Amino acid sequence: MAVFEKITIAKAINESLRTAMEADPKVLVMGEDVGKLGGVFRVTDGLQKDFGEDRVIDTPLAESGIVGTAIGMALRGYRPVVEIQFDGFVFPAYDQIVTQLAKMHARALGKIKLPVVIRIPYGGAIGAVEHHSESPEVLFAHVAGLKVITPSNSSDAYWMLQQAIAGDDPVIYFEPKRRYHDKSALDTEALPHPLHKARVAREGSDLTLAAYGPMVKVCQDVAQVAAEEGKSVEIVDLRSLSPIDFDTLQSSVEKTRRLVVVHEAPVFLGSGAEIAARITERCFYHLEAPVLRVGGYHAPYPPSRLEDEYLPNLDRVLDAVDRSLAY
Amino acid sequence: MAVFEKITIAKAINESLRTAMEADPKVLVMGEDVGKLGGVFRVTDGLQKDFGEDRVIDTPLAESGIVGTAIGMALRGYRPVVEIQFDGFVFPAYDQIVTQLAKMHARALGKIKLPVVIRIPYGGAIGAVEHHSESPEVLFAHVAGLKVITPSNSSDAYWMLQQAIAGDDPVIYFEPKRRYHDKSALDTEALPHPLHKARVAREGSDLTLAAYGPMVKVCQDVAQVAAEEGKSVEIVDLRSLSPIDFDTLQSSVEKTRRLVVVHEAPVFLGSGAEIAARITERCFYHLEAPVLRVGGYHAPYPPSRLEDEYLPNLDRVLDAVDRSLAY
Amino acid sequence: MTVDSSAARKATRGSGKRTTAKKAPAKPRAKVSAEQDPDQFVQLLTPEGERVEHPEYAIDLSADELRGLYRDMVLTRKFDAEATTLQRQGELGLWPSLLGQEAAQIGSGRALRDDDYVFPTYREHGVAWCRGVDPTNLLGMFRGVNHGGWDPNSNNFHLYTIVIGSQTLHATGYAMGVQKDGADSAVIAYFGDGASSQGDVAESFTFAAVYNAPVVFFCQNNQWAISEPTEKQTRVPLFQRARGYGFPGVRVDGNDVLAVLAVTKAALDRARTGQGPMLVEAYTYRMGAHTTSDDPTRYRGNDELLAWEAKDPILRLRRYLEAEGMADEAFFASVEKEDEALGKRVRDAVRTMPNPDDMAMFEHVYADGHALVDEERAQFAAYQAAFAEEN
Amino acid sequence: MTVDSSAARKATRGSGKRTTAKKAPAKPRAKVSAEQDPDQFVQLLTPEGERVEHPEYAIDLSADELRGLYRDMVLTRKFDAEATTLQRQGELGLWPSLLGQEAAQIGSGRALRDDDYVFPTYREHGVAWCRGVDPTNLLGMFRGVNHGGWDPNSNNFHLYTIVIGSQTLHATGYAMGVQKDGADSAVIAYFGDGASSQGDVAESFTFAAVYNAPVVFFCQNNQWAISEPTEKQTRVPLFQRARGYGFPGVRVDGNDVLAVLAVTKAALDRARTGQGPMLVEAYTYRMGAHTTSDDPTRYRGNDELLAWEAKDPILRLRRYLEAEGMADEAFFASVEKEDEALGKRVRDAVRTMPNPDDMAMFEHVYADGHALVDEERAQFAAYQAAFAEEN
Ligand SMILES: Cc1ncc(C[n+]2csc(CCOP(=O)(O)OP(=O)(O)O)c2C)c(N)n1
Ligand SMILES: Cc1ncc(C[n+]2csc(CCOP(=O)(O)OP(=O)(O)O)c2C)c(N)n1
Ligand SMILES: [Mg+2]
Ligand SMILES: [Mg+2]
Repeated sequence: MAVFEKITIAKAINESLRTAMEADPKVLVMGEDVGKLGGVFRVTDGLQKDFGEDRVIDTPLAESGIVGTAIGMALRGYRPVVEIQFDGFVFPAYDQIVTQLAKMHARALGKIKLPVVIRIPYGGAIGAVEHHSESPEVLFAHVAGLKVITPSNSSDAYWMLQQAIAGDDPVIYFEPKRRYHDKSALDTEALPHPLHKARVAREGSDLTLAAYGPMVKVCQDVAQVAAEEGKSVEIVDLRSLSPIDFDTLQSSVEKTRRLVVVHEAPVFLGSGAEIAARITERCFYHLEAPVLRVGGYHAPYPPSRLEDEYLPNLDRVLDAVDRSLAY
Repeated sequence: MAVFEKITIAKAINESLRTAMEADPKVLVMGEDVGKLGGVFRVTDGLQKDFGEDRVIDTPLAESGIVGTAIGMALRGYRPVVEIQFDGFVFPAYDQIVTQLAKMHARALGKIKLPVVIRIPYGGAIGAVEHHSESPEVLFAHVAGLKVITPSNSSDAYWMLQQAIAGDDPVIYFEPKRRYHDKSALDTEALPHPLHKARVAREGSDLTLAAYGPMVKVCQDVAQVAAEEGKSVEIVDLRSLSPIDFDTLQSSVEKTRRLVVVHEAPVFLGSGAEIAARITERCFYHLEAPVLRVGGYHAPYPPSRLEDEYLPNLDRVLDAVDRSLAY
Repeated sequence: MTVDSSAARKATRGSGKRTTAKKAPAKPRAKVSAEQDPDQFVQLLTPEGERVEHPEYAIDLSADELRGLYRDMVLTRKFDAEATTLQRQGELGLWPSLLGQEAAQIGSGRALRDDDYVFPTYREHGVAWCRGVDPTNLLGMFRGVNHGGWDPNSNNFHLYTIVIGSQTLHATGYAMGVQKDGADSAVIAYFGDGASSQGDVAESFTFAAVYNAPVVFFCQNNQWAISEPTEKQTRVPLFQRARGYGFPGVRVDGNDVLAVLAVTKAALDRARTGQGPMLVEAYTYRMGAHTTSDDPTRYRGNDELLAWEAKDPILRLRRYLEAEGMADEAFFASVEKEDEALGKRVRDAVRTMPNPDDMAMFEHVYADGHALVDEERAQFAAYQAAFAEEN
Repeated sequence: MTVDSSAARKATRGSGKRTTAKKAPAKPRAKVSAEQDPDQFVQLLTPEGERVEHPEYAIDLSADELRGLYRDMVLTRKFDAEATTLQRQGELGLWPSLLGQEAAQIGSGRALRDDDYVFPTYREHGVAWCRGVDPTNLLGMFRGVNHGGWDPNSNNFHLYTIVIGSQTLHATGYAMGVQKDGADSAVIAYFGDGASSQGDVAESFTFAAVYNAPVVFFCQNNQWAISEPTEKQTRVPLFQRARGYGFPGVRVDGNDVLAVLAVTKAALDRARTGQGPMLVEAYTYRMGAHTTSDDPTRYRGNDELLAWEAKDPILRLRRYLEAEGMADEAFFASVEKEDEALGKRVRDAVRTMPNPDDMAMFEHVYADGHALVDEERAQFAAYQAAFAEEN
């Protein structure tokens, strides 16, 4: 237990894994290169040294195998925390995740539980080659039986992982890899925010920006600039993408009457679509403008020299804010 | 070339495959049990007998292998039409579809083409066991590089498959399996409707119902009942889910001012979400009511004795129509 | 030999509770079926019901145990036939028959200890029987009232898995857990000849080998994957697949309950004594359609069927029991009576099986709840209520 | 022997265009490296540069051809080193070095005919060189200006594939197409020791075997998959994997360009003469980091590196050329000069490589167009225009 004034997200996740492993011998970490190397992002750094090869497992290079065996271990009473090396490499495991992990609890009429957490570093802006910068979150959020969460800061990174590991449901935990080295505060003794509740990250009155993971920071910058221009922007950090906390969003929009949703994932069928649909239904008579969305394009994630254009950034979000306010 | 007054959707697809194979020796059919058996739904019936084992290929039981080798054959100049036996069994191939098939044309800056069609019987209401009744269309529509289409009648079944095979892009062709034996007209000499254009299946003035595949028939029944109650319902058969023809939808909604989207897939992050978001943006000042959605629930597709409750049916859609009209 | 021979010898005397070795059967003969390379096809009982010896795999069962195996196979077949009939009558939506595979399933099922864990496909009705799963429990998913629903931990028998091959990874992971626990239980993963092509099965071989997990891969090669013959999956015998992953594979006469029992026990004991995974290929035949939805006349002839009928697993054990005087008319009559009783019990159970409540589709989606499910459940309830009022 | 011997003998005299057999090299010796079971490790040139004979695989190259192989390896290494440097200088985002694997790549690359087709991973810079792909073309994706972008059909060299194992299925499908065309070309699929665990690779073995497709699976076992040693992927030598799928596998000294050439040629000729797939495991070593992002000191010691340095693929060929008097100072000097020129050309090419146009991200998403892409492209253009105006 400790209070960190500044800790990176990567280190907060490491701390969270360590805490969970200390607390419960059934918690395992598994994935490619998670052992000696400590993962390609060093998120599992030192864990194998301290907990041994039996609990921090370097696996064969086979994602379906990793998730499939994690399911088996969960059936035996373990609580595996699986690392997928990069967003673009989760797809070989997709069948196990969708047809087995997500559905097995229901298939068994609740008689077995699948406490498996799948950690996936996701998102772009790290100058990487193909498959290393994607945001596939809706491909999991659409699937019943999975919970999908993503932190935007170190405290959430720590706590949401604690909660995910402690829970009895399969959780896809998306880590905003471009923010791994961003530092913020963490109090490991504080009372955590409920796992699936959104958080108003900044209060405002003219417009709501909804974002999650790596885009929360962008929205904070937007709000700052907008404030300088005299526009009061509220930010809702969604934190959970399945379920989405529509109540918090609704309260915010009932106040601001305008909503812009921001994510790196392609706009088409992105989380913003669901939010727009549902908030429009819930706030039909409150909205002064249609819910606008800023996100990736309907194109493969581009070569890194183009990613600044592909990703929502300060200007593009500000543009959407202006368009919304223009209604 | 022929005019069929009544032909089942299954037979229309069979005719379409046959026509394509006759016209182009590069067209291949491959999948599990597509040969002697003619597929579990008999859609490929007789093709192996007439075109040989070299062109109608019974594959090993491995969906990733089927799609992966189809990609290789496409690279060699073939035009494979792949059959996935049931919706729930496409996931082992998901990695090949998402990371390879969808992206390879862009990866090569257009220098190679991937004319692969993947046929997937989808949807419920056939009283089947698990994995045989799902509607995973948005998991493909969200992915850039794929086109996603689905016919609702025999003419579309024939023509859309012709167009998909003739095109140079990967196409996911969802077949409404519960309608396989429904009969309607087919003129194989007519000029086909453009592949990605929606079709106004019924004109109306009070409300638009947007649907596709198996739900078009349900909407037709709804419109019938509504008409008896004095409500004029327009039906837009979307036909294409990537891209979606928003222009046709917009025109319809500008006229009717109300929209209800119906699909079997879960509502949460379903196609209806994107349609609601985009039509609300396009028709913000026209809509008298929020876009409503009727679809599956956020739960695994239930055991068949519950599927009537899970699936949108006449009553549930009528209920949504009434709710929309009540605004 | 296809399997490490000292290990196999050591392992022959397993500790399976139900079929503990007792005394040698009479007149073992050295004759082996000519169909297969004898080194690659373990057989202890010929189709004619003659006991033969195998250099690596021995078995030693009492008359009581042999009668028990006979009874298991007969009742399993009965249950299966009853289910097929119930499907015809519209009481079930589908039924995948195990007809012809009774020896493969009873032999392997009876090799298990209670603490072992089974990961079946959708056809392991005979194994379920051995585990003590009430056969009527298997029918729910085929009637459409649930997707499985028995408690896997009650009998260490996992739910049926329909997505081909997936369960082999679950079995391997479970075995890794057993290993971590320091337990000496073993795990068995069932799969078919068709499944052998799935990447998941290959990955399970890799994981099992690398971690030396106590798992037995039990492949029922019933010659067909729906309409596709085994040649569409492999061009060499499937048991050979294992060697390339670094563990032994063996082919056993899958219609010989004694051989299957002996080989499976050896494999399980190998696993539980830290010697790692093993692949058992039970060479058998799917006598019926793939499922009640299938029409095998479209893709296979009758000759094949007739040839395999001559190798019937039940018939050969009966011949042996009779020849050895280990079972009399009274015994066969008592099994027949049980048979009828089972049939009736199954029929009654199915016909009185309650439909699930509409709201059940919202249950168990999550263990810890989910706001969207709650919202949709409430909406559905309100809709149902309003609808009920209206009508 | 690990490979059908008559087939191998027949196949030894391949028809690769660049390295047609001519005359026997001097002083073949029977000595074989002690490190491996000689039957399982084909070697024709020892680390000390001595020619040895192998009972199944012979090779017969002219001095000119041998010098050619030397030059190929040196220039490939140079290109690779240059790219590593460019990455350090920030000109590339990432570089996966092939250092140490030059013989595996040049040997196999030079075994190919022009009409053969290659499916590489992301590390096959030496094979690309053999195919005549301009090395600077390989840099675009690592600079972030494209995801590949060369025309695969210009040199029958497919794009680099990053998702581990996927390309083995593409290769198999392509080979099935070659077979349908009645062509006698062969296809080669490169993959790593880590990749051997992926289900896709197993499925490609199954498809290739069942259809007898003309594809050679070329596994560069460089001992590591990022930080994981090969033991995390398999507990037996990888070449043995093939047998269980019904085709031969052979392990070759991957640091011996002659042995790799001989074995790959045999495998390719097997494929093109209708004898089906074969697995070649080139036993080699990744001398550098996994990529420039990796820090191998975290997971492996220096001893290993030193041991492998002694087996350097270039050094041993140089020793042989020198000992046999097949190359003189002038030759080595000329290669060095070419080396420098290549280095400069690569540096210049990278530094002048234009950034893609912003709009490029909307290009080639579809071959036949897509309304949504059109709409987003137009919106983006309008936004850019407005933004430009504003600023
Ligand atoms: C991933 C997947 N693909 C396809 C199917 C459809 N399917 C059900 S059973 C079957 C054949 C299985 O053959 P095999 O493994 O030999 O087992 P058997 O049915 O003979 O017992 C197929 C293709 C499926 N259930 N799962
Ligand atoms: C499906 C997938 N999972 C993970 C990765 C990340 N990754 C890139 S290279 C690599 C190791 C590959 O090892 P190996 O196959 O031996 O090839 P090598 O890099 O040694 O040439 C990994 C895990 C990937 N690219 N694709
Ligand atoms: Mg079978
Ligand atoms: Mg490697």
